[in-house]
Amino acid sequence: MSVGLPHYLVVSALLFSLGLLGVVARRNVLIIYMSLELMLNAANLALVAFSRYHEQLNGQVMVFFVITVAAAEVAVGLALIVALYRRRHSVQVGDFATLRH
Amino acid sequence: MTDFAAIGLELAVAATGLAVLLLDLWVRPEQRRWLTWTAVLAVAGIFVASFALTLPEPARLFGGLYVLDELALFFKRFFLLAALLVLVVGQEFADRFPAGHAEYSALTLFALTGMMFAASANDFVLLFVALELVTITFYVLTSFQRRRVASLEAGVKYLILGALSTGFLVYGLALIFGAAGTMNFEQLAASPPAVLESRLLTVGLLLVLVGLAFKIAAVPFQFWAPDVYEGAPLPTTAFLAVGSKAAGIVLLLRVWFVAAPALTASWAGPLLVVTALTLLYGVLCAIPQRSLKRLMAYSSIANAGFLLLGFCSGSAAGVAAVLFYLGGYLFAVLAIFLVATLAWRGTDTDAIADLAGLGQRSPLLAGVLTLGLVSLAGVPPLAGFFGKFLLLKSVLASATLHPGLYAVAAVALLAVVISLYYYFGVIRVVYWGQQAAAQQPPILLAWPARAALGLCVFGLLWLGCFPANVLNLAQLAAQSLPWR
Amino acid sequence: MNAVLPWLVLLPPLLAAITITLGALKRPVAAARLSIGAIALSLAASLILFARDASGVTSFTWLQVGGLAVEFGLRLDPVSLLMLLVVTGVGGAIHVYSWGYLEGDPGRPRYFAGLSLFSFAMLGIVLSSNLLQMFVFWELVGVSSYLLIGFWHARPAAAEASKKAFLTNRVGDFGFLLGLVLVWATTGTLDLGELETRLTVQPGALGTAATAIGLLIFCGAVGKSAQFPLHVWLPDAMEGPTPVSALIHAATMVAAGVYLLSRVFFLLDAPALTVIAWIGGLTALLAALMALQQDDLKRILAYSTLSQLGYMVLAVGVAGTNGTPVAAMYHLATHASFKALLFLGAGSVIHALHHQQDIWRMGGLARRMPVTFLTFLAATLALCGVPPLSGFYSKDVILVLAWEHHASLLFLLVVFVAGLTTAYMFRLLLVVFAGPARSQDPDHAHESPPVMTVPLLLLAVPTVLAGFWGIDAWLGRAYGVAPSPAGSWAEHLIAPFTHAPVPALAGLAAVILGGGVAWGLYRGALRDPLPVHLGRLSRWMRDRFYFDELYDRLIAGTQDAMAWVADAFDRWILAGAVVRGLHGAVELGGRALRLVQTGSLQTYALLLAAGVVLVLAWMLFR
Amino acid sequence: MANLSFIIFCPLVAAVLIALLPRTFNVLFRAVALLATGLSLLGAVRVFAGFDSAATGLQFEQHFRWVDALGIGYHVGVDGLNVGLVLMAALVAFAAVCVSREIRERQQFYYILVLAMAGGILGAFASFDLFLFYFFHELALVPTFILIGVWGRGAQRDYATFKLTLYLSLGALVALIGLIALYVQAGQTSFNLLHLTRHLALNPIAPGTQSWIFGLLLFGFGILVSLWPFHTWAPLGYAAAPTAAAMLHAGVLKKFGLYGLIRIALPLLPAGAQSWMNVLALLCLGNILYCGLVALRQRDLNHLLGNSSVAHMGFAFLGIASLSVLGVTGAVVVMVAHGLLAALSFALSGFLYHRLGTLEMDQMGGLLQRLPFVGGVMVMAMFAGCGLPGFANFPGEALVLFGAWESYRTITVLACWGALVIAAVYMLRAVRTIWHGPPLDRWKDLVDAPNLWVKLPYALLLAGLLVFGCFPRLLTDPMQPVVSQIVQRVQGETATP
Repeated sequence: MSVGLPHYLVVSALLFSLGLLGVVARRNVLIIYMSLELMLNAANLALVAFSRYHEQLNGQVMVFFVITVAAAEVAVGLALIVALYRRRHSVQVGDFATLRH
Repeated sequence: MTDFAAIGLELAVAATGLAVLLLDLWVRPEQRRWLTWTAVLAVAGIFVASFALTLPEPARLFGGLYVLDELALFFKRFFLLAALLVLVVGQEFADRFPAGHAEYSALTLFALTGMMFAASANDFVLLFVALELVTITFYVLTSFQRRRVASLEAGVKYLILGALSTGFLVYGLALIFGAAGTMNFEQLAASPPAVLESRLLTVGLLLVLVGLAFKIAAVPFQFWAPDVYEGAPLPTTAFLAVGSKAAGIVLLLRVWFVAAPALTASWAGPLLVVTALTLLYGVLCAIPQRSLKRLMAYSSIANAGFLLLGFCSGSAAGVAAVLFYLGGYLFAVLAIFLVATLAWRGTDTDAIADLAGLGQRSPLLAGVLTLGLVSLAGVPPLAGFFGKFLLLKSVLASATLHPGLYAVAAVALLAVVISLYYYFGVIRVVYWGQQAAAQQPPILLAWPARAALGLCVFGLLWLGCFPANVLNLAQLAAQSLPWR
Repeated sequence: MNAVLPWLVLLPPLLAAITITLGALKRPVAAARLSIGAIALSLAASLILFARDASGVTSFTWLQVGGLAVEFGLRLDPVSLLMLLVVTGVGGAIHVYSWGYLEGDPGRPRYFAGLSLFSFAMLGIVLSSNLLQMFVFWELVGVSSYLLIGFWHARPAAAEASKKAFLTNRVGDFGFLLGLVLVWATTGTLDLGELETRLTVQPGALGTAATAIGLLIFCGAVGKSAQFPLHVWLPDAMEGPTPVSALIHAATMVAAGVYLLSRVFFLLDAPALTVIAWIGGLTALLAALMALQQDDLKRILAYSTLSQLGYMVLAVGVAGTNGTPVAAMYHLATHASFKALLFLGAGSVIHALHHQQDIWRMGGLARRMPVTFLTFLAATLALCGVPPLSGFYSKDVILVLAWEHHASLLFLLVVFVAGLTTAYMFRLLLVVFAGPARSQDPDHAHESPPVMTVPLLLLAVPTVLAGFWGIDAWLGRAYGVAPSPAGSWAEHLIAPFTHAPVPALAGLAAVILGGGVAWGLYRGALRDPLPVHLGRLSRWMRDRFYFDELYDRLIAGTQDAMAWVADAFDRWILAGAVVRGLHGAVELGGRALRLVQTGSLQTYALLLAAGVVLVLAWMLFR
Repeated sequence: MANLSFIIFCPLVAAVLIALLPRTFNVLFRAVALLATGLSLLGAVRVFAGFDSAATGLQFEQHFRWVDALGIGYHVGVDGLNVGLVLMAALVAFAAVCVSREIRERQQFYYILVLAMAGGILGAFASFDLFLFYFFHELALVPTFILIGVWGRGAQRDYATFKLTLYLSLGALVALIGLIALYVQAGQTSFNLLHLTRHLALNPIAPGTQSWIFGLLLFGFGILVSLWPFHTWAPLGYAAAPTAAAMLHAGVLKKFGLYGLIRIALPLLPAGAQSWMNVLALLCLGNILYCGLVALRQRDLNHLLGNSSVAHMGFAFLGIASLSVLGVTGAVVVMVAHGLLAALSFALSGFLYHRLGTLEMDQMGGLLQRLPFVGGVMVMAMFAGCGLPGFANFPGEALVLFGAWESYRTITVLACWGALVIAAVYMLRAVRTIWHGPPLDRWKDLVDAPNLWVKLPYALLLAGLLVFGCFPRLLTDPMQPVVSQIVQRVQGETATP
């Protein structure tokens, strides 16, 4: 049987859920950050699949936008995490809880 | 009107931002203040220019990606005004920044550009790009005080949760594109009924709304707001409360009323519940707060609830009420943050108790703070009251059609009364709070700060006492949405 | 000329009161001159009116709202003319007397202002043509008596007495006002003249509410004239200066109640009249018994006034629906003069003994104060009803009424009370003026100055001669009763015995019997012998049958208890539980919700994801 | 000078003027405040005198466009109903400023707030536009909060000021929702009262909606006027408030709710009024009896006066509940009379507090010797409080009793007992403990009101009470046309006498 749209969607959904699970379950900020990128890529996969299904290029173009934005986000995010590490010498999420109630 | 002439305003703002960055290289450190004032003057110039733009009828540009109509113009002027005041607050706050004063102004301007693009979004792509430009700039603005752990911690929290909500948003986009085959709002609205009923589109749209709800901090996506507002430096918190929230609102307006009016009409019930919960959560949590920034965070959540009231009524009057309310909200919040910055100059506190005795120290600041708080509380003769009055009127007007709105009006009433309690709690501290420290020296105000205070007070009183012309502008903007 | 005169009677005392309060609060002489001048002016005007036998109403609309039209009018007819003379005459004497009595007292301007205000209010009641207007002056009389009784407000006893007087009057006024409302509700008008014509045309106009209206208006009279249930305030009102007691509690204020009854006589139907008669009788009996065992000179006179008022109210009640209140008014007129004389005499005695009021510390004053003694003796004889004097004729008319309307039980009561009256008056006379000096106070007593004795003599004239002035004939004209043929004064002297021998003789017998008993018991007595004979009854009479304590526990007690409950409810439940409860709940809600913000990034991400799932699930499977 | 806008904006402009003056000119602030309120008082007297009671419709009318999009306009005018109220408000405002002599610290801010309140009150009573009516009333909310907070008295000051502000804002908001619902039901064309009356006369709202809108207005205005279950804020607030705030609040602001009920709720929602009147009659009985009994137990003078003012409001409510020409006229007379009375008694209690430092009645005694003038005026005020004829309260209460007899017999009897006996008991007990009795040596060096200037406010208020007491037709005649028209609308053409 040929690989159709639903297959891609299932893979994309799985990727998305894995990413979400990673963000919620892991304690290390960097791992969380990677799971976030995973979720974005899941969306990219879905976009490409739909673009092929509709024979339109909009989806593909959208993927470029998503990738550039993800790159910008990663740049800023890592800089921030490094700055925080230099101040708190830890990347464990549990330690950043001074702001509460 | 060619494509590029239309985005002239955004280009000008981006150019100013870049100019500020470049000029910073040649300017001596003590003259850095003049750099910010030039940025302020530039933004003011662009604000005035925006009134020169007359639109016979809405222009759709960049292949339907970007729309320039009265609603967009209203929000662009709103954002320009907000950025103008935030720049002044930023300059007054500059002594507490370790370095990079010019960078702060530049980043504010870039965020402003993102918001102005968001105001004209007519396509999910532009929605995503504009939203991300604003959000990523705010990651940096939030963690600008590198020496303060709280600022960094707030930055990281905002980063992770912001990215998570962006993940949901993008996935929603993909599903919408999958279901409807188009990214454009108007084309989506015009797509055949089979598409509109499909569950894929519903899920996609919901995920986009989750992203936007996160942006305006509505329940159940408001957990980030208190910590980020408290951690971020004062000007950033101000800009978050006003600029970022308004950007969320204008995108929500576009999606709710332009992208899928048929679908959202049936979602009035859940919207009522979300509005009521947002109102109650924001108002109740604010009562025991000791820190002004955290109090303003919960107050901004409550105000998100009030803004959603306009959506609940689902009428042109409701949208006009939302726009007018935002105007009053802008002047009130920025007045409060400006006074807080000036009052706490030199100390790194944000506790309300430290405002004690402001009434004696500087009656002007105390007066402006009181006006701001009273306007937020919604007491005449200030802007907040007329905003809430318009919202209540629109809700009660459409309540005759579906009675659920009476319940939400009652919740709004309770929210106003409870909000009065904590806003007046701050006034209490200012005027008859026990003066802990020794008699501090009276505060000296530079002329720009005085001018900004004057602008805020003028805004509050003018919108409160003579609301006619701004109301007309708001109603004109509301008409540009496609009402059946 | 006729239209201005009534205002000339009414307004001078008011103007005097206002000018004193505004201007002369520091100048006693000016205040006294103003006040006495005002009452003299009123006296002159009323004499002219009396001579002219003027009648008619002059008025202007005071209130005109919806169905209620209230005229502020002055009405003149024989009854009101007589009362004008009584009020201004006796009042004038007392104004002059007060100047002497209050020598050296710093508060005299305030006293004279109060006196003028009282005169204005009393004249207002006499002249008013409208029930609501009468209620207005009713209350003004109440407040001016409050000011006068509480003249020495530094003394706690006087302050309490004035408060008690005003509050008891207010309870009576409560009934009076309700009566007014009922009259207006059933007939639509409050004007006396209109009411009278309407009721003579069709007697059933008041319908079922007639008895209720009668009794409610009677409540006003009970309050003001200190009749049975509301009599507790009069004895305590003796705390005020003696001229005040004389003016207010003998001549005018207490008589207002009887005047009111005679004014609204046409309203009263049979059942109301019987109730009025019995209340009057009961008050007369009770007061006489209490008077027998009092030791304070002024309190004895106070109870005697109460008893005589009981007589008058009884006279109104016994007259019956087709009768006339002439008997009551006649007794009122004569009583005003001799009771005022008794009070002023007592005042002169007290003044001479430097404010000593206990009769068992006096004695043998006849020799030292001849004028006071003689006038006091004449007034006592008139009060007891000894023939040639005025009291005999007016009391006899009441006896005749009771006898002819064969209210046999009431007749016996009246005769018995006449005996009692003679008993306690002779007890007073013997202990104060005759017998040995019971303490060293009387030794340096001497006759009062002329400014006090002249009024005594002036008042003695009507006390002795009023019987022959044909006051009852004069009054009869107001009620359409043909005057009987005027015989010589000799026939008039024995007229009562010839017309109705039985009541006249019974009265005379009671007087002689009472006098004998008093003579036996009190001639030369050093201590009061009665407690020995009567034991517990004497103690009851001395403590005024414990009505004060009863009222304290009954009315004041329940009201304070209800107040305590209301206050507790208000403080703990309404303001406490409800308001503070709500406030606490909201505050608690805030504190609890706040804890949801745990601050850890982990929970936030989890909550956000959970939120998304919740929203999706709810929206999809709605 | 006799135009209404001048009367309203005199205090407001003066407030702005004072704000601009430097912080040290204390005497100047007081002078400007006195001048402003004096001028508006003169204007109010001119309006009252110039009012022609024969002419129907509005007089001294002024109409400007404000927010046309919603049909909101600045429309002020005077007819029989509010001509007395405007005069009373101006008189109380002037007296309040006169009495503020005892305020020593932060005078500039004090006078700004008091003048803002005064302007708001005058505006509220003169406006004929629902929005303007609400807008002016709310001007007084924040000043009251700050006045009680900064210059208030007693330990419970904070709690009292918050309770008062929250209660009033809750009441005002509930009333606002009622007003907006009214506007919506009337086709969202305009907020102008005359327009609404004409419009609703032609096509009335469905009785069902009328009753819940009237319910909202009743309980909204009820809270503002301390209707029975919502009255706990009044005594507490007045006991903690400085003299001027207590005078303006107890005397004038309390009448806003009643005026709103008579002016807006009755004519525009006749069916609604009919359905709620029995409830109102019962609640106002609570006011009269319950609060009268509570007043019996009070030891603090201001608590006593606060409770007694709540009890008096019961009478005004009873007048409205009777829905008769007599009742409603009586209610308005009670409003004017009680305004003057409450202002006078709170001014005097303020004088006492300033001299004695306490208002605990047990610690006072025999003060009449030391303070003859203030004592005399206070005794007169207390007698006016228990409805003595000669003072304006008596005609008001008599009219209400006559009016209410038709529809609520037992309630009228109980109200009469409450007014005549209970009021007399607690007033005379107060007089007995404070003024009569042996003078305590603790207060031997008290000084009475020294000169005419100090005595002026008390004399003015007392004169007002006496004039309206002796000549009630000054108030009742102008009212007749308006009140009979309102009652006719409510009764549906069968006006009871």
